[in-house]
Amino acid sequence: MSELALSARGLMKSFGAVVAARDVNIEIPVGQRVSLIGSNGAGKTTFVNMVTGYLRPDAGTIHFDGRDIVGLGPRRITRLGVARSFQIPQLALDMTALDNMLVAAACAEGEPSFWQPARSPARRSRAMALLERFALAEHAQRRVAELPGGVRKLLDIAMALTGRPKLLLLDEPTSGVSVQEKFPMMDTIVGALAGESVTVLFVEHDMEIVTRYADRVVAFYSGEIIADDPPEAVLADEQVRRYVTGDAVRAEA
Amino acid sequence: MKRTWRIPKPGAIAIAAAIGLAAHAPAQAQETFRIGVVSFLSGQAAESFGIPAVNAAKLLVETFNAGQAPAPYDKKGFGGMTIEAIYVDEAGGATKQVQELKNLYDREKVDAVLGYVSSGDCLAVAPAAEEMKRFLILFDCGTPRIFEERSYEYVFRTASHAAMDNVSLGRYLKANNIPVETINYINQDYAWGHDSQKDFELTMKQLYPEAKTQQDLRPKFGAGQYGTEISALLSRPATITHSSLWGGDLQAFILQAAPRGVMKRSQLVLSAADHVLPGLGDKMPDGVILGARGAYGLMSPESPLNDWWFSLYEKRYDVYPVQAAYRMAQAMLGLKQAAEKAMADNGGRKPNSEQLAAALKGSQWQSPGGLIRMVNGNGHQAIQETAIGRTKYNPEKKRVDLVDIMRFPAECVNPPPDMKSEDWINSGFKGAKC
Amino acid sequence: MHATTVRTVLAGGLVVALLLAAGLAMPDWLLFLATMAISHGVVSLGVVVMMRAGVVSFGQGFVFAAGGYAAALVANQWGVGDALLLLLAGGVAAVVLSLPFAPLLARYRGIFFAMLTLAISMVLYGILLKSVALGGSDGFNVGRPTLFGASIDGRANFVLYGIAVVVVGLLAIATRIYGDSVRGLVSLAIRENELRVEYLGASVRRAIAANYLIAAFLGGVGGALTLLALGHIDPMFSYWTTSGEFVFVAILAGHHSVLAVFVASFIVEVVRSFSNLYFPSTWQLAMGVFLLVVIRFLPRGLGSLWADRRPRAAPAVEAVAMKEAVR
Amino acid sequence: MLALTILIDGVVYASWLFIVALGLTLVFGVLKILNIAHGSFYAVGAYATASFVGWFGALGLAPEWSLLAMVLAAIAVAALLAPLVERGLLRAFYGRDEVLLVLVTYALFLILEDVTKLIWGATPYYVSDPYMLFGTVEFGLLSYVGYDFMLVAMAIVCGIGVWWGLNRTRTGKIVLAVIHSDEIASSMGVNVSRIYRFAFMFGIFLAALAGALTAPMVSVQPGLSVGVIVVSFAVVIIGGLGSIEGAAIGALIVGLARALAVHTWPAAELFSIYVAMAAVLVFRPEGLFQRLQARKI
Repeated sequence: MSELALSARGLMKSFGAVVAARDVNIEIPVGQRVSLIGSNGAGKTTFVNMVTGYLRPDAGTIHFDGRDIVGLGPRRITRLGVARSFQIPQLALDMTALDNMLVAAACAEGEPSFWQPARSPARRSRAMALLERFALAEHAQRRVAELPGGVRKLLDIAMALTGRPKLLLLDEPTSGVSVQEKFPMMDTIVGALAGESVTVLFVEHDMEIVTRYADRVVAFYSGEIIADDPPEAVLADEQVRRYVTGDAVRAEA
Repeated sequence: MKRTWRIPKPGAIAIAAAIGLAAHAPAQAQETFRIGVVSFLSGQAAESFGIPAVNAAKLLVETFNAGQAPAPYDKKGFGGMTIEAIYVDEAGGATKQVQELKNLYDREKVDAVLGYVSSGDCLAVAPAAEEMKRFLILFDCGTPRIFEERSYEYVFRTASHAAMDNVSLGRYLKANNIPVETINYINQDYAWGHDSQKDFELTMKQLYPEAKTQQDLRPKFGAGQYGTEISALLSRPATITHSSLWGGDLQAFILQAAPRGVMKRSQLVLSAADHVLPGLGDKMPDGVILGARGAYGLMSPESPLNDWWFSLYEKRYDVYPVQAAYRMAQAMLGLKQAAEKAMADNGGRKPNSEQLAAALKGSQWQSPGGLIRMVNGNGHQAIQETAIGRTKYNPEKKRVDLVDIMRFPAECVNPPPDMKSEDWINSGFKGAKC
Repeated sequence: MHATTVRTVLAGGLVVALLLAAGLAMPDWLLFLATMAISHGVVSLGVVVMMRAGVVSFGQGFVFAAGGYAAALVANQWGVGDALLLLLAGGVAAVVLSLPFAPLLARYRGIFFAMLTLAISMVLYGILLKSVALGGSDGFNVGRPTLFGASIDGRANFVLYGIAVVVVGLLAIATRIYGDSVRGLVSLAIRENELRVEYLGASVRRAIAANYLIAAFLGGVGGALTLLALGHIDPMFSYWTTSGEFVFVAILAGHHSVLAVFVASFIVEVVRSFSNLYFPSTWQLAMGVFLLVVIRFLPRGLGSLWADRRPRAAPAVEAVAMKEAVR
Repeated sequence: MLALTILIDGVVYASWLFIVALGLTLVFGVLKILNIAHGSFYAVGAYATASFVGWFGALGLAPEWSLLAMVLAAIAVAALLAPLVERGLLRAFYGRDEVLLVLVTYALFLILEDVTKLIWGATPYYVSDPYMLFGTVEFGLLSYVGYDFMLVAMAIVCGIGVWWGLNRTRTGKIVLAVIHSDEIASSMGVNVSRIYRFAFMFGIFLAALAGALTAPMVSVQPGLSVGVIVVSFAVVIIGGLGSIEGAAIGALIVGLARALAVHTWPAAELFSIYVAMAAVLVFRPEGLFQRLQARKI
């Protein structure tokens, strides 16, 4: 078995009475593209938040690159090579798309320089290149506040990718995107990722997306993993049908 | 303020101002004498000092220009020159005051500036005027430091500094052989309060070596609420309670202290309090010993000049003049005499700052509050007589009278020219003539 | 050196040269007013540096006073007369005094940052008020500085103005370079979306602490400069109304242009000075109305008139929503 | 004995502080405005009281009536000024940055400083008759003025009244909803701007009432407002902005801290407030009673 990008063991997390993670165990080899599914409140985003250091698990370990990252904050974890996108894109609304990308590049520098110009031609072209990979070049000079939701989602992911992460977590990349847009959008994302040797973990409700883009699917139900196999197998799974997809579809509708 | 409607256009103000000064600056070179008068028109010190002083100035400018002041001050304006006054608010801190002072001299082309109640402002503006070699009269501020720390050519103070106030208080107690075993203090927590407390404590060390200090309370300036301090004063009553509170703070303190019997349990002595009497009226308990920072208001000496001033001011503002008004008056009279003397020496032409300074230096003149003599600070710091009295409410006149008034000649309560006030007090008032 | 940097330096140098030339033609009162505008403006520039990262200090009086008193003491106690040394002393002292607070304050945002900075400045105010050795509330005076060992008497007003223009000019250029820098951009992003910045791997607290210290240096120099021009210092330097005026100028200028800060500062000095003289008993009213008019009709500050190319800010709702997400 | 004195003095001062701070914290809770001009409304309240008590006196009414005069004065100030300021000025700035709004109210403070001077002039007003209405209370060496304890009562009444109004009345519940989140509230069909108007007017009423209750203990004259601003800020910051119980605790902390300082170490009185404030903020960044919003991403 190839080396692991991420391995979580015995993760526990509960908010008061609500259990968001009960003994979660996952091992993700480098380069795999894994989809996390499950109805709302099943524990997908909680898992993402624990991996990215937003939440601290009550118990259990999370190893990234063979290093235990439990207790590290988002910043430290990001610096180790874990990047994420957000369900609600987290952008600088009052800046242009290009500036957002430049911000991402600036932050990626760790101790940013006090005098090197942030908008130097070199940086701009690097940022533009990435924007083009996400088909965002035309929006480069527009203020984010004026951009449509789908474009914001892509920008959000493009920024996450700027730091050349080893592991990328996408929180519902297609949520709030129209049915016609979602496949082109996923194609754009996958296309953009093609070049990188990055392990991808994406939370998704839409089973068509999952079957088409995931190598492997992990199904959550009330904080527990109820299935962890290739898409077909998982979607065929009895429990999954009962607890996830069925509900999920209705929940989405 | 009829002009307030113009305010929404600050740009317009600036322009109008610019035009205005372009228009008048050169014109009145000869026939008018421009003075800048600076005092508090807003903030805590406005009611008690700033506005009475400015009122006095306005009244005197009118009277002088009309030539209606009694001899020897009966020449029109200053030796024939019409007086033109500009009034500036002293509120806003020393930085602003230095800036405004420079504006007055350079932009408004005033020939002299009179003003400043706050010691901090005085310390700040004095060096500025000196450096600009322009004539400046400090009319009120208290700190002795001004002429004790350095000497000036162009800066004068036409009133005694604050040491006099507390020395005379102590002497009053001694002269009326009022026994003092213990002393409570309540003074504002800033330089005025600190200095007054120190001066009085040192004075008492000389006059009542065995008196002990009990409470030394330091409410912050503008506190307004004195309940806690009053409890502290009551829980350890002393034979006397000394305070240099003034204005709103003093009024609030008295309003809150009287009902709780502070004045019954302890003899209250106030170093600068006459200005609150007209307002407080019957709310001021009888028997409080207080000074006015000079022989002012109800303690002013009998003289035709004083009768004229007292009634002139009372008629105009239907309240009798108190310390700030008197101090402004003695400054204006001193300036008038100096200006006219300098003018004469200058062949009837308008004197410059040097000539004004030369004329005022070491001079003396009669004022409503008595004879003012510029003998200290190398002829730049005035000394004057002062008086202390006791409050007694007068139901017929519906006002607080001052009784048992005792006068102290200038040399009795002011340090000699060659001594710093603090050393003088510690030396047991060396060379004091009482 | 990078092209933008070169452009900034040249533009800045040009402005400095023009101001120096203009100074030769100014009457003394205007020279002094301008010197004050510059020495106060550089403090507000510090506020702007913090504003770019979304926090506003209502306590810049703290560093202003720290710098002023430090310079004053160095001058009086150690007999150091050289203006430039005194300015440096002021800036350094302010930074040193701010150092312990930087990590603490970096944890706070919005109104709490403002109020905590205010509390710090007021405590200093209290200490100064009580320190008899420093003249208490009356403060104390400092003689004229020298320049490179030479006395400046005679042309004092112009020389001090010149020093202000050159020194502050350099600081302004440096600030502008910082604003355009990688870190400067991170600051701007923090103002917009703190959370994302952390998730992109940059430290928000370190950025805010750094800005606070930069502002401290600027404020310290401003305080020292004011002292030199004034020759006097007192605790009012640290009073909350003083701090309030620095914030006012910063808001008036907006965070899009460094030059705007000094334009704003100058306008305020002029308005204050004239309204004070022409409406002696209603100048506060004049200032208040002026303030409101500016905030109302120049929401993004003077700088937005020329430096800010972008359309209006995002609707408030969105901004609020983002703030929520950030919490 | 000393401890008891400190307690009484502290509580009396705290009651005064609480009445001053209550309106401030309420206005912040609802409109998210830290109102520097609160001090000015306090001053205007005091001036209005001076006028009202004067008129009542002119009508030959007994001093007892002056208490009514105070309340009427406060109501008048709120009824006249609040709509003017809220509709005419603040509304234009809603949704803008908190700190910017502080500056707006600072401008308002400057303006009101001069306006009060233009209306009432600079000569002091005295309305001390009410101060003696409740006689004095002998207490060992000390004697207190009954009015002080009336203040304590007023503070309790105001506190409980506001608390009851918020938690037990329909309008109050709506106000609480707006305090929690004006967006959600408006999405639920609440007329937020009406609530704003109402809350602001009530806040001004409390400020003016505080001024009215203080007027008898002081001489009403320029500069009254500045004194209360910073101190009442300290109180609400300590208590947690927008929290009633916080304002109460904050007032007690500041009041007792000050009383302790005055009785045991007078020189430290000046610092007591800021030290208390800084100390609280260091350990409770959001103040004692501030609920931290849940982070959501």
